[in-house]
Amino acid sequence: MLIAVLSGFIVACIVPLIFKLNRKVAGALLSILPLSLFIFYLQFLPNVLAGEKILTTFYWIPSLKINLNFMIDGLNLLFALIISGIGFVVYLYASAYLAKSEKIVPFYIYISIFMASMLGVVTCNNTLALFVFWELTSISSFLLIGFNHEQERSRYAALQSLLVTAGGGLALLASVIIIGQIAGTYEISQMSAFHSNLINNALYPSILILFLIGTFTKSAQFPFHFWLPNAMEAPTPVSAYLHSATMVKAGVFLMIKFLPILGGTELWMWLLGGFGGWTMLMASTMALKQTDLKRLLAYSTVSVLGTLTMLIGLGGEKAISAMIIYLFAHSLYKGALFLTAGIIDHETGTRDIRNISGLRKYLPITALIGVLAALSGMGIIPFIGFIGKEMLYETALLSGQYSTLFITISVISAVNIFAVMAYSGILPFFGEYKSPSEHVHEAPFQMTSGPVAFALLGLVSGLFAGSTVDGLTNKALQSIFPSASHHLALFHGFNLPLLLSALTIVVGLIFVLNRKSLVEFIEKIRIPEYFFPSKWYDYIFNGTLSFAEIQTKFLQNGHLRYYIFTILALFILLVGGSFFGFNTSGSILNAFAISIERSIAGIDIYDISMLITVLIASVFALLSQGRLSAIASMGIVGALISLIYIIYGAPDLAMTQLSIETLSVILFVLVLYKLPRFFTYSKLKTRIRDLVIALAFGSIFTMIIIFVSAYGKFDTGLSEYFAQTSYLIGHGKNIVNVILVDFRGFDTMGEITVLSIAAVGVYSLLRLRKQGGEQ
Amino acid sequence: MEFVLAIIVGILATSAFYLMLRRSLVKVILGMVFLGNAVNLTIFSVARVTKGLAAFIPENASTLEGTYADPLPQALILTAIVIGFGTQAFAIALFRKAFQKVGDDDLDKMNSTDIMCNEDIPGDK
Amino acid sequence: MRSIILRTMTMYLLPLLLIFSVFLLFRGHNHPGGGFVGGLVASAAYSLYLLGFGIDKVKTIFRLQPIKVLAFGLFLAASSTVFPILFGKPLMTGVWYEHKLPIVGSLGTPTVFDTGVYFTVLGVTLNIIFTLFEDKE
Amino acid sequence: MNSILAMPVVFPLFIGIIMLFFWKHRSIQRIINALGSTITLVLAIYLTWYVKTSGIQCLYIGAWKAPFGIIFTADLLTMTMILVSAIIGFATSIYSLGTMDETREHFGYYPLLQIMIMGINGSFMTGDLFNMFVWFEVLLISSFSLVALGGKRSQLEGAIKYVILNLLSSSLFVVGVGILYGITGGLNMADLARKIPMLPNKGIVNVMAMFFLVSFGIKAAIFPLFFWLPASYHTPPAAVSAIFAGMLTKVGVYALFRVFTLIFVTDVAFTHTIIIIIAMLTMLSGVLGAASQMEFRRILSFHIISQIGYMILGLGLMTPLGIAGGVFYIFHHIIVKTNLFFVSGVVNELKGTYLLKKLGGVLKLYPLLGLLFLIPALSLGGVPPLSGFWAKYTVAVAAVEKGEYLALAVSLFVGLLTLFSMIKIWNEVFWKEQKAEFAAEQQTLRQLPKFKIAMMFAPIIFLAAITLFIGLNPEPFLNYANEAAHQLLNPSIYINAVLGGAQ
Amino acid sequence: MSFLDICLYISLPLIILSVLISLFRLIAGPDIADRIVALDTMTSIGIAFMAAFGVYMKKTMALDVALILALISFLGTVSFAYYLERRNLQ
Amino acid sequence: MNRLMVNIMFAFIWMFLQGNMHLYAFFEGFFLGFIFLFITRKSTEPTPYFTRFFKVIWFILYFIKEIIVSNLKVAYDVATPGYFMKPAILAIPLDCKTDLEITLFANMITMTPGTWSIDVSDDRKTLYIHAMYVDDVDTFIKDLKNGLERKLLEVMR
Amino acid sequence: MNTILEIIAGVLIVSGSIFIFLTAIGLVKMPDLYTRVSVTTKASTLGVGLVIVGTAVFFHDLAVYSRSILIVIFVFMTSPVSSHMIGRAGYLDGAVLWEKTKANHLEGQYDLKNKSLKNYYENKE
Ligand code: NA
Ligand code: NA
Repeated sequence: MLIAVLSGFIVACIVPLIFKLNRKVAGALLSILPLSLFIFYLQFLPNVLAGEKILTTFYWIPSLKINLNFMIDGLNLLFALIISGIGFVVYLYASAYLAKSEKIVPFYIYISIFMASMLGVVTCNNTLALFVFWELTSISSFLLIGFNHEQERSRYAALQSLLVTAGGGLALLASVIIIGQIAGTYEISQMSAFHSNLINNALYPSILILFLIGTFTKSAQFPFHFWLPNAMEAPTPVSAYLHSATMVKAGVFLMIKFLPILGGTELWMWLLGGFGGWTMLMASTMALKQTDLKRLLAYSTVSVLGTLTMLIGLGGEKAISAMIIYLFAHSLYKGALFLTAGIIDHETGTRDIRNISGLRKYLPITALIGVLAALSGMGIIPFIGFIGKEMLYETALLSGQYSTLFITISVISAVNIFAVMAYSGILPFFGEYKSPSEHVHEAPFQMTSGPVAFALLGLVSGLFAGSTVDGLTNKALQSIFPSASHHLALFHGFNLPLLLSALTIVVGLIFVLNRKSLVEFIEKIRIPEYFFPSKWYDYIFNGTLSFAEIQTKFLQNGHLRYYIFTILALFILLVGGSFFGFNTSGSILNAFAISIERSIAGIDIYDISMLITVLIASVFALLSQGRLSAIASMGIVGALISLIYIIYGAPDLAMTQLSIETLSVILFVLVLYKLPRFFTYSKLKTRIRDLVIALAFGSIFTMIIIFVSAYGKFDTGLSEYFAQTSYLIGHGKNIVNVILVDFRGFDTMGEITVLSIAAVGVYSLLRLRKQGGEQ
Repeated sequence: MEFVLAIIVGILATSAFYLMLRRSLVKVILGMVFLGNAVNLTIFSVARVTKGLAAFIPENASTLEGTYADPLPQALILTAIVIGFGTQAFAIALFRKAFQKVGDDDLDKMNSTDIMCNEDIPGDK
Repeated sequence: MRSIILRTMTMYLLPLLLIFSVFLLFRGHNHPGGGFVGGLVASAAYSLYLLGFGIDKVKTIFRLQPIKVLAFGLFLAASSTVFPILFGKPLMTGVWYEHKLPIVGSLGTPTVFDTGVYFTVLGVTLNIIFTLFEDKE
Repeated sequence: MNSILAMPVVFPLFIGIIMLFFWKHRSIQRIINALGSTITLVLAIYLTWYVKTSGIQCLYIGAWKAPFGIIFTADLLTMTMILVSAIIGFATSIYSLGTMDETREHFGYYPLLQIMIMGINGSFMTGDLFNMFVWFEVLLISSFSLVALGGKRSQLEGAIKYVILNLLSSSLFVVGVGILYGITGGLNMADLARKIPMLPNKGIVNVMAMFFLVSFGIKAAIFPLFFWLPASYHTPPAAVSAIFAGMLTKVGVYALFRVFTLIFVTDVAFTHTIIIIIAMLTMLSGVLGAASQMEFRRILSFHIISQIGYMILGLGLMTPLGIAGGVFYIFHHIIVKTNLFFVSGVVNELKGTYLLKKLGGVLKLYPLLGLLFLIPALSLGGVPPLSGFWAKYTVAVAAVEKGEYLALAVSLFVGLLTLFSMIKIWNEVFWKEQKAEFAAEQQTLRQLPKFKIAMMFAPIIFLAAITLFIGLNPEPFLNYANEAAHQLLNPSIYINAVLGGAQ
Repeated sequence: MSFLDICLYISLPLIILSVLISLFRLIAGPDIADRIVALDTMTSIGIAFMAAFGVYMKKTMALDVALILALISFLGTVSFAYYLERRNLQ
Repeated sequence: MNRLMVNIMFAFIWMFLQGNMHLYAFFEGFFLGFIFLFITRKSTEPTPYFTRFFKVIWFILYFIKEIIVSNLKVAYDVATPGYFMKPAILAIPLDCKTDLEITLFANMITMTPGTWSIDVSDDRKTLYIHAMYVDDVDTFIKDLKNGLERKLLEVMR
Repeated sequence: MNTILEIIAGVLIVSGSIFIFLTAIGLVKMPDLYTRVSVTTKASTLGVGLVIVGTAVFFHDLAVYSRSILIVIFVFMTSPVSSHMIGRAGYLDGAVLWEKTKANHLEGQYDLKNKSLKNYYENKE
C-alpha cells in the first residue's frame, strides 16, 4: 500500500529519463502507472464488499506519532478508484493533448506527484501524514495552474490557489494538532471514540472553524471559492483531474471522514449547511453568465461542491448516501465535460461558447461524449446524475424545520446547473456550424477514449445502479455509518422529488432556450465589488503587502542612529525595567546606601579630580567641532582610565591601555587628516532626546555597578586559586600575565587571532582596489 | 571608590551613546571608543577594587596572601582592550574606505542598502 | 616627515625601543609587561621610523612582510598550545624546561606563547599602520 | 584523549595560518582550504558520533580544572552546531571554488573564511562565558572583513551597520560577563549555573538575563534588534552571504539556548515569557520584511529573522518538545538557508543581478536549478514532507502543548507568508520571462567552464540532498533533538559533566 | 605624618591641578597646535604623577607605566604633528 | 659615535633594565644590542671616538646650569602678572655639520626653557629658533653660538 | 638614613611639582603658540626630572635607579623633538605670533609647494 502511494513520487523522479528514452511513447508508457494503481486498488474490492477494512502500518516518525498507516474501507476505496481511474484517462489524454508542448515533462512530473499525494490523502489513516499529502496536492496544483507561467495571469492564479489552499491547509494543521492533543491520537480510525470529548471541549468551535477553513479552501466553498475559476489557467487535463474530479473533492472527503469525529452538532450543521447551500446557489447562478467554457464548468463544479458540503452538513445516513452518489456522478460527467472542453479548445482554438456551435459535424465522438455527460449532469433519467439529484431532493425535503429553505435553493441550483450543462455539453455541438479555426477534426483516440468511457459509465451506472455502484457506495456509506445501507434504484415511484425533477427540467429548458435574456438579467444585478470574496483576497493580499512595506520602511529605515536608538530603548526597557522591578530583600536604595557609605570613606582627591577630568573631557568630546579635539579628548579619557588602573593596582592594564590609546590616536590621525570639520546635522530637540536616552543608559550602568559592588562577590575562589598556583604551577609571579598566557591562555589565542584578522581585514579592505577587480 | 567609578562609567557610557546617535560616522566611531572604555571600567569596578595592591607574588614568596586586586578581571579587560583595538582599527579602515567611496562622513548618505534595496546601488559597479 | 632632528633621534630611539620591547616581553611573566606590550613598543619603534622617514625607508629596515610576521607569531603561539599534546597532556598545558636561560629566563610553552603574542602584535600593528599610511588617496 | 575536542577550533586556525604564509598564492590556498574543510567535516562527524555514544565530553585546557581554567564542553547541542558548521563550511569552501573572484582570493578570502569557522566552532565548544565572548569576536572580525572584502559601496555601507551594531552587542556581552563575574565570582558556565541559584539577591539575575537577552538578541537578529542583518547580508558575494546566513545568527541563537537553559533558569515565568513575545514579533516582523522586498538575497535575509523567531519560540516554551523543535529548527534552517543563498549566487552568475524585476526565465534555461531552488525554498516555507515542515510542526505542537495558541497562530500565519515570498522568488526568477531590456547581462551555463559549474552545483545538490534526507527520514534527527533537549532541560547533567569530572 | 607625606600631600594635588589647568588649554585651543602642546604637556605631567604616586603608594610598579608613557606618548605627539603638517602641505 | 660604543651602551642599558650588575647581564645586553644594531644597520658617518670624559662632565654641568637658570627666568615670568618677555623667531647660522651635532644642538636649545628650535633649513646651515628673551637679535645669536654651540662642538669633535 | 633620603625626596618632588604647576599656568597664560611651547619645556625637564630623581632617591633601589635613568633619558631624548615637531607644524598651520614679537626670520622662508625651508642668510645675499 505504501509502495502504491509512493510509486507516483518515484515515477515523478524518472519522468525526464523516460522522455529522454522515447519521447513519442513516453506519455502512453506513463499511463501504465495510474492503470496499474487502478487495478491494484480494484483487487481490494472483494474484501471491501465483504465488509473488511484493510489497515497497513508503517512507522515513519514515531516520536511525533506520524505514521504512514493506510486504510482501505469503502469510502477510501471509492475515492482511490476514482483518482486512479480518472488519472489513467487524464494521463492518456495528456499524452496527445500536450504532445507538442515542451513542458510535457514537468507536466507528468507534477501530475504524478499530484496523483500520489491524492491517493495518500484518501487512504491515509494518520491525520498528520494525511496533511503531508494534503499540502503536496496544493503544491502540485500550484505548479500545474502555473503551467503557462510566462503569462502573468497564470502566475497570479497559481499563487492565489496556493495561498488559499495552503493557508487553509495550515488552519487544518492547527485543528489537527489540537484534535491530536485532545484525543491523544492522530489515527482517524481511533478518533471517533473521542467524539464527545472533542465536541464538549471549550476549543471545539475553534477546532471546527479551523478544520473547515482547511476543507472549505480546498473544496472551494464560499468565501474561498474564487481560486477555482481562476485555476482554469491550467491545461485542460489538469482542470479535469484536479479541479473538478479529485483535488477539490479532498475537502469534501475529509469532511465526511470527520463527520463522526467533529460532526453531529448544531454548529457543524449550520456551518456546513449554510456555507454549502450558499455556495451551491451562488456558484450555479454565477455559472450561468460565464462565456468561457472552462470557467462555466468551474463554477458549476463549485456549485456541486457546495451541494456536497451542504449534504455533509445536513448529516444523517440519507444525506451521506446522497452525497456519495452525487459525488460519484459528478466525477464522471464533469471529468468528461472538461475533457471535451479540452478537445474543443484544442481543435477550435477557443473556449468562448459564443463563438462555437454545430461542431458535431467535425467532432462526432466528442459531441456524443458531451451530450451524454451533460445529460447526466442535468439529472436526466436514466443517468446516474438523475439518481444523485433525486437523492439530494429527498434529503433536502427531510431536513427538518428548514427543509423548505434547503429544497428551494437545491431546486434553483439544479435548474441553473441544468442550463449550464446544456451550455457546455450540448449547445456547442448543435445548431449552425461556427468555429474560429478552420482545421477542426476529431481528436485522436487517446483523447476521446477516456471521456467516452466516462460518459458511458454515467449511463450504465445509472441504468443498472442497483447492480453496479450500489455495492461499493454502500460500503462507503458504511465506513461512516456502519449500520446504514441504501438501495439505489432509478425509479422510486412518483413522489415529490420526481415532481421537483420534472419542474427542474422544465424551468431548465426555459433557461437554456433563453440564454441571452437570462444572462442580460443576471448582468443587471449589480453587486458592489467589495462583496466579492475574490476582491477580499486582493484587499487582504495587497493590504498585507502594504502593511509589510510600511512596517519594514519604518523599522529598516536605513538610519544607523535609529537602529542604535531602538536597541538602547529596548535595553533600557528590559534591563532597566527588571532592575527596578525586582523586589527582593535588598532594594536598590539599600544598595545605594551601602555603597555610598563604603565609598565616601575611600574617596580622595584623585577620585574627585578624575571625575572632573572625565566629565570635562567627555563634554568636550561631545561638543567639539574639530575632529582632532575630539580625538584628543578621547586620548585624555584613555589616559585617565589607565591612571585609574594604576591607582587600583593594575599596572599591566595601565600599560596596555596607554599603548593602545596612543596607537588608536595614530590610526585616527592617519585616517582623518583630510576630512572636513564636523557639521551639526541634527536639531536641538533631537540632540536633547538623544542625550536623555544616553543618560538613561549611562545611569543603568552606574546603578548596576553600585548595586553589585554594594553586595560584593559571592565567591572569591578563583582569584585565591590563582594566587596559590600562579608561581608554583604556572612559573610566574605576575598573576595577570600567568592568567593571560596559561590559566586563560586560550582567550589570548583568540585575542591575537582577532588582532591578526583585523590586520588582514584592514589590508584587504584598503588594498584590494589598487590591484584590480574594480575601478 | 566604586561610587566614583560608577559615576565615571555613567559619564563615559552616556557620552558614548550620545556620540553614537550622531549622523557623523567619525563621531559614531569615537562613541565606540568611549563605549569600550566604559565597558572595561565597568568590569573593573564590579570586581573587587583595592587601591594600589597589584596581584604580584613578592620576590621571596611563592604564593600571594592578604588583600590584592583581583587579577582575573584585569586579564579579562586586557583581552577586551586588545580585541577592542583590533575591531576599532578595522572600523577606522572601513570608515576611511566608505568615506572615499561616498565622499562624505554623513551617515544619512550611507543608507542605500536599506533604502535602495530594490535598485542597483550607484557606485557598486 | 622632513626633519633632521626627528630623523636623527629616531635612528637612536629605534634600537633602544626594540631592546626595551624584548625586555618587556621576557620580564612579563614576573613583572608588568609581557608579549603584548612588548610587541606594541616594538611596533611603536617602527612607526616612529615610518613617520620620520616614510614608507619606503622603513621597508628597507623592516624587510619582512608584516602579514608573514603576524602569521609567524600566530603559528608560534598556536604551536605552543598543541605542543603539550605530544606529551599526552591536554591542549595548552604548560611544559617547562627546568633550567633558567639567559635573556629569556625560565623557558616553557607559556613563554613561547607570549613570544608568539609579541610577533603577532608587531605584525598586526605594522600591517595596519603601513596599510593606512600607504593608502593616501 | 579529549584534546581532539579542540580540533574543530585549532585545526581551522592552523589552516588559516598556513594560508597566511601562502598569502597571494591563490591556487595553493584553494587546495588547502578545500582539503581542510573536508577534514574538518570528517572530524565533526566523528566527534558527533563520539559524543552521541559516550555522553558529554569536556576538555580542560591547560589541565586547569574547572572552574579555574577554560574548558571546552561538548553536549549534543554543541555537536549539532559543530556538525552543521562543518557541513556548511565544507559546502561553502567548494562553492567558493566555483564562484569566488580571483581578486578576493588574492586578498585573504580563504584565511578569513577558516578563521571565521574557527570562531564559530569556538563559540559552540567553549564552556566559559568570557571565552565565548572571545570566539564571538574572532568570528565577528572575520565576518567584518568578509562582508567588506571587495569594497563596493553597498558592501561598505552595509558593513558599517553590521560592524557597529555587532560591536554594540559585543560590548553589552562583555559587560554582562564582567558583571556576572562581579556578582558570582565565576565565568565557567556550569559554575555559574551552580552558583546563581545560591545567590542571596536573585533580583539581579533577571537584570543580567535581560542584559544577555539584548546582547545575544542583537547577534541572533531578533525583534527589534535585527537591523544590521538586512542592511548587510545581501551585499557580499553569494558564498559569503551563504555562510553568514547559515551560521552567524545561529551563533547568537546557540548562545541564547545555552544561557537560557543553563544559567538563567531561576525565573522562567519572567524571562521565557519575554522570549516568547519577542519570538512572535520576530517571526512576524521578519516575514513581513521579506514580503515587502524585491531583491533575491534581501528576501532571504529577512527570512532569516523570521526563522530565528521559530527557534527562539522553541526556547521560550522551555518544554522538551519546544527545545527539541528549536534544535531541529536550527539544524534544518542552516542547511536550507545556506543553500538558498547558494542558488541565488548561481542565478547571479547566470544573470548578473539579484533584482527580481530584472530576473526571469531561469526555469526554461536551467530546469535543474529550478528543482534545486524548490527543495530548500519549499522546505523553508514549511511544505511537508521537507525538513522545514517537521521543524515548524514540532515547534507548533510544543506551543499547543503549552497552551500558547497565539504562538501557534502566529507561527502558522508566518509559515504561509514564508511560502508566499518563496513563491514570489519562484514566480519572478524562474517562471516569469525576463524582460528583453535586462537580458543583455545574461550568460548561459554552457559558456561557463565545466569546473566552475560542477563546483557551483555540487554543494547545492549536497545540501538539497541533506534537506530531502531529513525531510523523508526525520526520525533519527528528531530523536537526536529530543536527546539534546533532555540534556538542556536537565542542567545538572551538564554541570556534573563539567565540575564533577574535576573533583 | 612624616615630612614626605606632607610633601606628597602638597605635590600630588598640585600635579593634578596642573592637569586640570592644562585641560583648559586643550579645550580653549585656539589652534590645533595649541591643543597638541597641551596634550604633550599633560603626558609629561602624567609621567611625574605616576612617579609621585608610586612614592605615595610605596610601589615601584607605577614607574614601569611611566616608562611606557614616556615612550609611547612621544609617538602620539609626532603623529599629531604629522597630521597637522599633512593637512597643510597638501 | 661608532657602532661598538653604541653597542656597549646597549649592554649597559640592558643591565640597568635587568636591575642587576652582573657580568652576564652585560653580555646579554651586548648580544642583544648587536642583534638590534644588525637589524637596524644603516650607514652613519663613522667618527673617531675619544673619551673626553672631563669635557663631557663639564658640559653636562654647564647645561644643567643653563636649564636651571632659564627655568627660573621663565618661571618668574609665569608666576608674576604681565609679561617681561621680548620674543622673536631667529635664524642661527650653524657651525654644526653632522646630523648628530645639529640635532643635539637643536635639542639642547629646546631643553632650556625660553628657547626652542623650530626647524633646520634644508641646506642644514641655518637653525630657526624661537626665543622669549631677546634684547638684541645679533647679541643673542652671538651668545648662543659662543656658548652652547661652541661647547657642544668641543665635546663632540 | 631613611629619613634624610625621605626629606631629600620630598623636597625634590615638591619642587618638581611646583615647576610643573608653573608650566601649567604658563601654558594658559602665554599669549601665543611659540611662547607656550617655550614654557612647556619646563614640565618635561626640571619638573619631570626632579620628581623622578626624587622617586629614585626615595626607593633607593638599583632597579628603580635604572628605570628612573631610563625615563629621564627617554624624556630628554623625546620632548625637545616633540616641541620641534609641534611648533613647526603650528607655524605651518599659520599660528599667529604674539603682536609684540620682535623679529620673525622665518617669514617667507618656507616653500610649501616643494616642502622645503630656505637658508635665511643665503636668501639675504
Ligand atoms: Na610675568
Ligand atoms: Na627650551
